[in-house]
Amino acid sequence: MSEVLMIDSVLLLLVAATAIAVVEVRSLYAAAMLSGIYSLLMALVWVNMHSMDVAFTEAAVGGGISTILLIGTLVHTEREEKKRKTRVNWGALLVTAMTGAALIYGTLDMPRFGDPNAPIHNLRVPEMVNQTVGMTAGAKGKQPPPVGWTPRQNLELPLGHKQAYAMQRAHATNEARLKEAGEGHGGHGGQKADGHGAEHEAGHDDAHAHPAGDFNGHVPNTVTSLLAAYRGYDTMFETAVIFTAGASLILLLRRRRRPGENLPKQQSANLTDQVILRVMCKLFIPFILIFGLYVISHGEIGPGGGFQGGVILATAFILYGLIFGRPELHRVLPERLTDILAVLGVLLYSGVGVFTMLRGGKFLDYAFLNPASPGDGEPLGMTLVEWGVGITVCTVMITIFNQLAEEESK
Amino acid sequence: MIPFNELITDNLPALVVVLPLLGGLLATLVGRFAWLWSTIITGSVFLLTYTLFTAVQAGPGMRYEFGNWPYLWGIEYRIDLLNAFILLVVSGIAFIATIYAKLSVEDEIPADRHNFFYSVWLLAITGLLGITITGDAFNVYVLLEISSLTIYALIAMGKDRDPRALTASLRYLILGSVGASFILLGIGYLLMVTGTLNMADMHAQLMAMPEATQNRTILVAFAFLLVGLSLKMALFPLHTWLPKAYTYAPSAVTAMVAATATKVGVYMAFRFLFTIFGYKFTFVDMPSYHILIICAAVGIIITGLTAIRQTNAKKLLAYSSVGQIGYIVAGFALANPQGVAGSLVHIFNHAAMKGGMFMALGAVAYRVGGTNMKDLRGLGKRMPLTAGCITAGALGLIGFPMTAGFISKWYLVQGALAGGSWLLAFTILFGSLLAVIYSWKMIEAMYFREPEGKTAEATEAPYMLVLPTMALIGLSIYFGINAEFTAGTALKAAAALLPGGVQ
Amino acid sequence: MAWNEIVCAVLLVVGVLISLTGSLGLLRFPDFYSRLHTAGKTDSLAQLCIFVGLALIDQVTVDGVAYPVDPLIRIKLIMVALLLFFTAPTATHAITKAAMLDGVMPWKKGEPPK
Amino acid sequence: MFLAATFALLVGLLMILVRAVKGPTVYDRILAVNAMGTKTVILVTLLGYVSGRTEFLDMAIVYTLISFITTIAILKFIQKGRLD
Amino acid sequence: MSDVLEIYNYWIYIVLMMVGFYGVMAKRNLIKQAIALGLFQTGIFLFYISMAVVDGGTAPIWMADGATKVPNPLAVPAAFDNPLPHVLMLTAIVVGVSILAVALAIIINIRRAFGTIEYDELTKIEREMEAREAREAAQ
Repeated sequence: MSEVLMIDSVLLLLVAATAIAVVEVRSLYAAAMLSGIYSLLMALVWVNMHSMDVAFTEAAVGGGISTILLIGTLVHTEREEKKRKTRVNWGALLVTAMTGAALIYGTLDMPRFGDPNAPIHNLRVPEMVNQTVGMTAGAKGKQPPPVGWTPRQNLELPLGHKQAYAMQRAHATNEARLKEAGEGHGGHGGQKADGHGAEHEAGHDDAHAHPAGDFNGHVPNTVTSLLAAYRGYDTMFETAVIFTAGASLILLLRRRRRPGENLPKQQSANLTDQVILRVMCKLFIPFILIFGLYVISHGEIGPGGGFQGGVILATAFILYGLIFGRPELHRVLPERLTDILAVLGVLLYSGVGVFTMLRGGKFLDYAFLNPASPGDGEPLGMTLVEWGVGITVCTVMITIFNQLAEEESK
Repeated sequence: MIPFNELITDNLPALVVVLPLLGGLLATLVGRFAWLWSTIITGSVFLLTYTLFTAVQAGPGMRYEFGNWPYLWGIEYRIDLLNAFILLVVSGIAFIATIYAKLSVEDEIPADRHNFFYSVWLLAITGLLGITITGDAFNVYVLLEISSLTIYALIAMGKDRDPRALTASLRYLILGSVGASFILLGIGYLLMVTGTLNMADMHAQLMAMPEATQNRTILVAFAFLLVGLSLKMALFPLHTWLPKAYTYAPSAVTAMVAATATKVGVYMAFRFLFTIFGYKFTFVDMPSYHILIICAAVGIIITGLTAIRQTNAKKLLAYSSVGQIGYIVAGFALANPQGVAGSLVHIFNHAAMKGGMFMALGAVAYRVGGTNMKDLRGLGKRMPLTAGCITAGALGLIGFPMTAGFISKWYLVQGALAGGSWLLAFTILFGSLLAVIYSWKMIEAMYFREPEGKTAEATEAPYMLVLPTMALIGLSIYFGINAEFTAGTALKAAAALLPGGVQ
Repeated sequence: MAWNEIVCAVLLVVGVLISLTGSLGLLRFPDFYSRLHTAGKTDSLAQLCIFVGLALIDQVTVDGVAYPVDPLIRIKLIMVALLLFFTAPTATHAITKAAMLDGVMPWKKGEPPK
Repeated sequence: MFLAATFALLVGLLMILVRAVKGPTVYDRILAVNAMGTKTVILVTLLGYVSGRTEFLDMAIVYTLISFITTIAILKFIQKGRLD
Repeated sequence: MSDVLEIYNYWIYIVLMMVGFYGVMAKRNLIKQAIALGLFQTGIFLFYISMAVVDGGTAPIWMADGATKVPNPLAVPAAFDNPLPHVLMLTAIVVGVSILAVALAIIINIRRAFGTIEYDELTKIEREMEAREAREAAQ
């Protein structure tokens, strides 16, 4: 029995107990705080299962933002649930039990926990982890990154960039695409994608030939390379979801503004009378900001990235708003600015895609960012994209805090 | 830089989704011109989807791989006739609804947030188009959440007119999120057993598995996807979020959402049931036929009966929408060419008819202030064009010859008979009878009652409201008379989905 | 075992024991202020012991493979310890103040525990 | 060694959890959340040592900051009844 | 023992999901429902992340320094945990917090409009409104 499993079994019991407590406790305060604890425990579970980026996000989102959101809601609503005679809703319990039973039935044929032979570990993912997807067969790019590998090695270009460009354009035409349509890659079920299989798949599909010097999503943190390169398109919409949340909150909660008025005059509360708190926060906020920037820019190398870093940056501003009051926060970071920055972040992300399209590549094909050396495009693109995510997330989180804290319009 | 036309032809599938996304983002920055901007964007998106549709009609289909990553590893868009058709419907209706939105939004939404309203509006369209075009299972989930989140917010914007919009929106939010979570769970189960997220690849992996129908994980994945999708498309027992959400949303939102959101839900069901699981798994090995047909048939009858009792015209139409979803689901559950074609045709026809009717009711609300039966009284004299649109739409719901509704009912009944299901054919006809009753309630109020209250002073709605309404209703009549385009496309798309067709 | 590993082990044991004491006190003590007292004080010392202990060792052995610990990590460990040293007491102080202002009364001997 | 320490801390976690559920005053719960935050920081670090990947310490810093800010937010709400 | 533990994770995730699901359906307080919805979603996250674990695997981050054992997935396919579910769940967590934010915004608006966030009371108020409308329509 591995350590992972041992720690896992204890942690998950704690998690389950907390979950039940969250649902059953009557005070909404307590529920909000317990859900914060729940997130912390959950983050421990993720760390234990080596899912560092998820743990990072869960800590920042679940432990921080969600709790602040809940508290911000309690400001405007009640603090206790109404008392009821019947505590147990038998109908709901029955439906729940049936759904649970169905799910348990479904687990019976699953690959066991940690089975290295499960299809998900063998079919498509190995190449993504190796970051050899679509590389020309036989090229030296096929080798895994060397020991002691750092992001900017191996960037010399075997093909002249014009050739590479012409090659990509030739294959990107619709004719090639139409011929391809209808082809399916079947018959690999259960088969281990060893080196040969991978070579075959990568080799036969010339349309995707990434030049051998191409970076091919190579960053030490494979989670980031999947997030920002292979599945970069999903991540763009993830950012759009965040933006949507911000826009929705503005729609639903922002006080009416008369034209030209930036922020209605309002009362506010601050904690500046607490000297220790005030001094400590003044000390901390620069540190948090630097740390947030570090996390955004560090995402390709270690755990972290735009989302996590953005949340950390936002918490610095939220802390400032908590201590010094929201008018002060607005002085530092006007509402208009956060609104615009939230848009600009997503625009930066999608702008990278549009730019590559204008250069003649596919949407978000980072190799076209810098045709002179396609290999450089990958790290550049990923960095830009992460910053886009970071800006949007940071400003939207601040907007959400602002809107939740704002008093009702009279 | 590459020439403009090459940019368009090479990246057509991507642009269909990226353009409204960019438009939605920039809409917050254009200030007072948000409506104009949105109209331009949705108009260009419509042109793009039309180009896409003609390209797909001519050839076998189109694919687009994002970031030039091979589709097995990256995310791809895969367009065949089915989703090109739905894309055309969604973008067309979104365009018309955006034109319509101008006055109704000015009427119902505070002026200081119009730009955010249109931003969210365009993002909702982005989500709906994105679901329809994508070939990646997880991408479906992400875009589903974009479209849902935006639609929750848009519905809640009806709060200034009637606070019940808020409770309706929250109820939709909770049920919708549960549904989306079920879909996410189903995708997870499938990912676990197939190891891939690409829909076509998933299908290939499932086919390669000799004992797929015995694998309990796949069975549960199927069940949860079915439940989640039913929630999203408001199939009968899981439709409870729909009536109130449609009733209390702002008029423009109701028109757009009613015409597109559930339709895209149905499209997702098509994709998951036919493309991922395949005809054989879904309809031969699983009892989906019986489950879906029973839900649909019971839904048609019960919602028809409920609609008759409504006193609010918007709510009446909302219940009728649930019944119409029943027709659509019954059609594809038959899994024969006529049935599936009827289902597809009805997606378009119902979108046009219902969208038009909700727009007409929005015009009524604009002039009269409400959509109760009482407000409709005597409308035939005061607002003849609007009343005419409602009547024409109602005839379509009934399935009157020379309307689009007739065409789809015709195919559906044919499909039911071909499938040997007399009872279903009877139910479809009985549903029409119920539609006659509830439509008559409206028609009677409009033409055979004297106007009273505010209706008495009402005049015809402004052309910015009436013209889009007439456009949609006109479409539904045109395609009732000349169904070559819709029915032809639907038959071709249906043939491709069913066994023997090109996958 | 090298000297640093032994010291680390000792510090870990001490730290964990202190931490456990604190948790036990948080659970068992009769009123808010006494619970605050145990939790606030022990946490700082326990985390200091543990982080300093961890900062001492320069490699970790897992399944017979020795992973070196980056010097940067060891510096960061000290940083985390310092950070906690500032934040934890500040938070405790703020909680106490809030409770005092709110009128939570300390427990006196003989009263039933709250 | 690290594993044993982890388990011991998990026991501590359980005790704190009981206090968080029991209350009785809201301050007890805040205290529990705060203590939980500190314990989590230590546990994250220890888990890194258990798996041999010590470079995940950044997360510990995040936890420190986040639990601090959460505490402040809750306190402000209790004291002032508002967040802005 | 290890037989149980092999699917233990999957069962706990079901427990979490069902606790959340029960909360969504049975709880009558809207904030409680929103929190429970969050729990429900976390259950699914747990399922995905559990799916990613590989025996003896380590975090899917290449070691940038000259560590003695650099995991090489080509040689040993299972040296890394699977990053794909991690990526998917990052997106899902973000979606989850967005949904929570919108839900809470709607709840605040509900409280402002109706003065309550209890489901029962809301239904009662809505029923009364509907009854009033029906009466007016009958005139």
